Amino acid sequence: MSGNDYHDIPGTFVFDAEQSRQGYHLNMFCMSLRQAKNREAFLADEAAYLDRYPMTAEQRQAVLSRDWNEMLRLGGNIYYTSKLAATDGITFQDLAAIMTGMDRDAYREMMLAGGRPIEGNRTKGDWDNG
Amino acid sequence: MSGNDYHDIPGTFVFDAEQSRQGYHLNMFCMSLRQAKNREAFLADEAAYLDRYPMTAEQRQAVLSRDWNEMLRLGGNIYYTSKLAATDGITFQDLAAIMTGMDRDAYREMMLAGGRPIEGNRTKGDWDNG
Amino acid sequence: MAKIVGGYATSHVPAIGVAIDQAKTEEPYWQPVFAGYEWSRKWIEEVKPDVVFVVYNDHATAFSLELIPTFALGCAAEYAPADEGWGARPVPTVHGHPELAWHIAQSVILDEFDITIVNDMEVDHGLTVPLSLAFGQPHAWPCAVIPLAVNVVQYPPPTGNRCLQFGKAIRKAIESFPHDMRVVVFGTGGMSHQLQAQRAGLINPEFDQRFLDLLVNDPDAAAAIPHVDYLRDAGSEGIELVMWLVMRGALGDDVKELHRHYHVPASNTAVGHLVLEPK
Amino acid sequence: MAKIVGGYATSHVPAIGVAIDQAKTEEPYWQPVFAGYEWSRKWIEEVKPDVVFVVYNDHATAFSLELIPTFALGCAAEYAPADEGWGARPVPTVHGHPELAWHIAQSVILDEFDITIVNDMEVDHGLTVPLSLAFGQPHAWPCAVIPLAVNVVQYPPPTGNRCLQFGKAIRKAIESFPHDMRVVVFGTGGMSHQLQAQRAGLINPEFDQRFLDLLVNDPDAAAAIPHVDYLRDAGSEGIELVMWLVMRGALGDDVKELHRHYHVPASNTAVGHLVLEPK
Ligand SMILES: [Fe+3]
Ligand SMILES: [Fe+3]
Repeated sequence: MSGNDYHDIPGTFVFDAEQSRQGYHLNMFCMSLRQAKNREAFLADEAAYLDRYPMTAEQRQAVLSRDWNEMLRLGGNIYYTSKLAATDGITFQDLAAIMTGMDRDAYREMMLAGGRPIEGNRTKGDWDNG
Repeated sequence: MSGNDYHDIPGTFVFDAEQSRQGYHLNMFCMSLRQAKNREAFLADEAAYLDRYPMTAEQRQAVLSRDWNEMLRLGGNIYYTSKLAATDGITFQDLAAIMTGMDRDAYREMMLAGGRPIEGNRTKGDWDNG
Repeated sequence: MAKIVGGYATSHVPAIGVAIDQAKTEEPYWQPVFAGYEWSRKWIEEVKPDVVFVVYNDHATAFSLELIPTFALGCAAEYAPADEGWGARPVPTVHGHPELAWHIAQSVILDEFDITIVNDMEVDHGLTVPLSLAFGQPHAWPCAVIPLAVNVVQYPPPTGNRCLQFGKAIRKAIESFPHDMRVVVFGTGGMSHQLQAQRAGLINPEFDQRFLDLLVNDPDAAAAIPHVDYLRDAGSEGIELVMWLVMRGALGDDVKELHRHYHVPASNTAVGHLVLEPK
Repeated sequence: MAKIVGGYATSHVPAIGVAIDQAKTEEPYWQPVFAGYEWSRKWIEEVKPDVVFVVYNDHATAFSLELIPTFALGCAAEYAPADEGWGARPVPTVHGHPELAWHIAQSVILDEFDITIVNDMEVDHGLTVPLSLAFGQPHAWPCAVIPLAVNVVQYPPPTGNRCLQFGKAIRKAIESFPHDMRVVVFGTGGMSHQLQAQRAGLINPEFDQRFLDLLVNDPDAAAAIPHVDYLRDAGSEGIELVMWLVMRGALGDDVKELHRHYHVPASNTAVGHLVLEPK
């Protein structure tokens, strides 16, 4: 383990103050999808629906293209973005698979075999060397 | 001073858990009067407006008859009931006067003269003996 | 007087709720998950709590970025199961215990815990999945429920130590309630899992088993685990485990471990489950 | 680094706001109230804070019985003045300082204060009346404002000691913010007053002056005053004074009293005002 800096964890966005401030409107858009009528309105006209939320052009594009990791990078939080996934009919497990770049069955197999091990996945250095 | 029991303070309702639970709907009715459109709707038909809030018959009657101390006894809190007073155009000072049973000018004079003294107003015993 | 008669820790994976709601519990994938809860189903049926005090977290359901309470204590008469985006779970309305909940609220605030009192709140899988695991699929939940929602979504959650100390204050509050009542305290969430980004799927059984051991036998050591260790070693969502420390604090200094279950995976998550009894 | 350059305590009586908004400050009733703020108007103009951190309470405005945070820290970019039933005050929108506020939030949570983070909130007279007293009637407030709303409406408020300790944690947080910045901390509410029921109009100058003395010179003694003493001796709404202890804690161990003002009455209330400087 290398010190106490969570920025050194690979493949992970810690939802801290900086991420939260940046992602506020993106996440509040996702939050609105808790309501069935909003899910319908969004699916009927995504661009018009997104106009209600003053997110950045980058965030908006990440939503429209369902670039899940990019949404997280831009301040999205998984419990919010998962509401967009739910709107698309994507489960938590399939969403996780997409974000790792694995196909759905391979991810499921990995989980059945015990999941992604901690060895080799602790620090960014592990990934750079791996 | 007699111990640490706030129930011994005369002429005072401490807004504790018991009062808060009892007064929930009464206070939430008052809270709704923060919005101008609700103040208008209430004044236009008080009985119909009160039907929206499942308060007790006693609480409802206290509201309709503007029995301010009774509202407090039944779980109202002054920061909530003052919104009903505002709806009636009554200021905080005049509301206080009404609750003490003094007329408006006498109360104002008392305040100008330094307010109600603490001596003789500390305990219920003070009032019983006074 | 009210009495804490047991502690019940469990993961609260949403897919477990789906498996129960869709009658998949006997499928090969799910059977080993649920097998570990059979013992505790019987246990809680015998213990017959009047109230369960459930420490859980809201997952951007009742609370959003508009308002993020570190500790939100439910004092309401009832709580509706929420639609989290997939429709509401078909489970009974949760009935609260306002009298005990308010008693706890007053006690812990005077003990210098800065809680938020909540009287209007929907509850998500974080609370309802543990109820389903403990009580199955009744028409009505067999006891009252006091929800305590802990922020673990917005960094930073409360420290492990703060959670443990809060549990102790909750114990003091419950044990000073002047009515006979049996209370079981639930700690939920975890164990190791990461739901997000390129490292999703992380599972760390060594961390989890060590956490279980420390939680039972050396809670101060468990409480000293810094946030970064959870995030790194148990996955970004593994930090939910701090909530188990609230439960542990409520059980008193020494406990007896009555039951342990550990299984990988349920969806993206390592499932852990403990039943404890105060000594 | 950010630095706390002063402490400013004041009552926040709504009628003071009305007097300012309706240009009555020179009337005989109001003149002696406002005379005591002339010195501090100049002081704060010279001190030129970049940020004022305002400890106040919400009076059933942004929060209701649905949700009662003990400590709610505003991390938003702006806050609209609220309609409390008489229409909104004609004062400028309050601009926040999200970066510093979030920094404080993270710091105090890790220091084991269980705050609620708020990003969407209207502010009532509890916050805007002190701003008017300090800054008059500008077209825009001259600095950023970080609101800290403390529950003093629902019993029990946080203890005096908790407020003092919280102030110390806020000091540590502000002083660890890595940008040069001058901060004045406001404590608001009080002094003795009772707005409700048959005892309304209670005023206790001896209690108030003793509180001012202790606050300046022996904050631990001020922090030890139990709730019942405030309720009984300073009136049921006099318990707002616990908020002054948060300000006092933020100023450090020793302070210099630069200014004191005390006047009875403003409407139902004893008006108190202090300006402090860290030593
Ligand atoms: Fe969870
Ligand atoms: Fe006030």
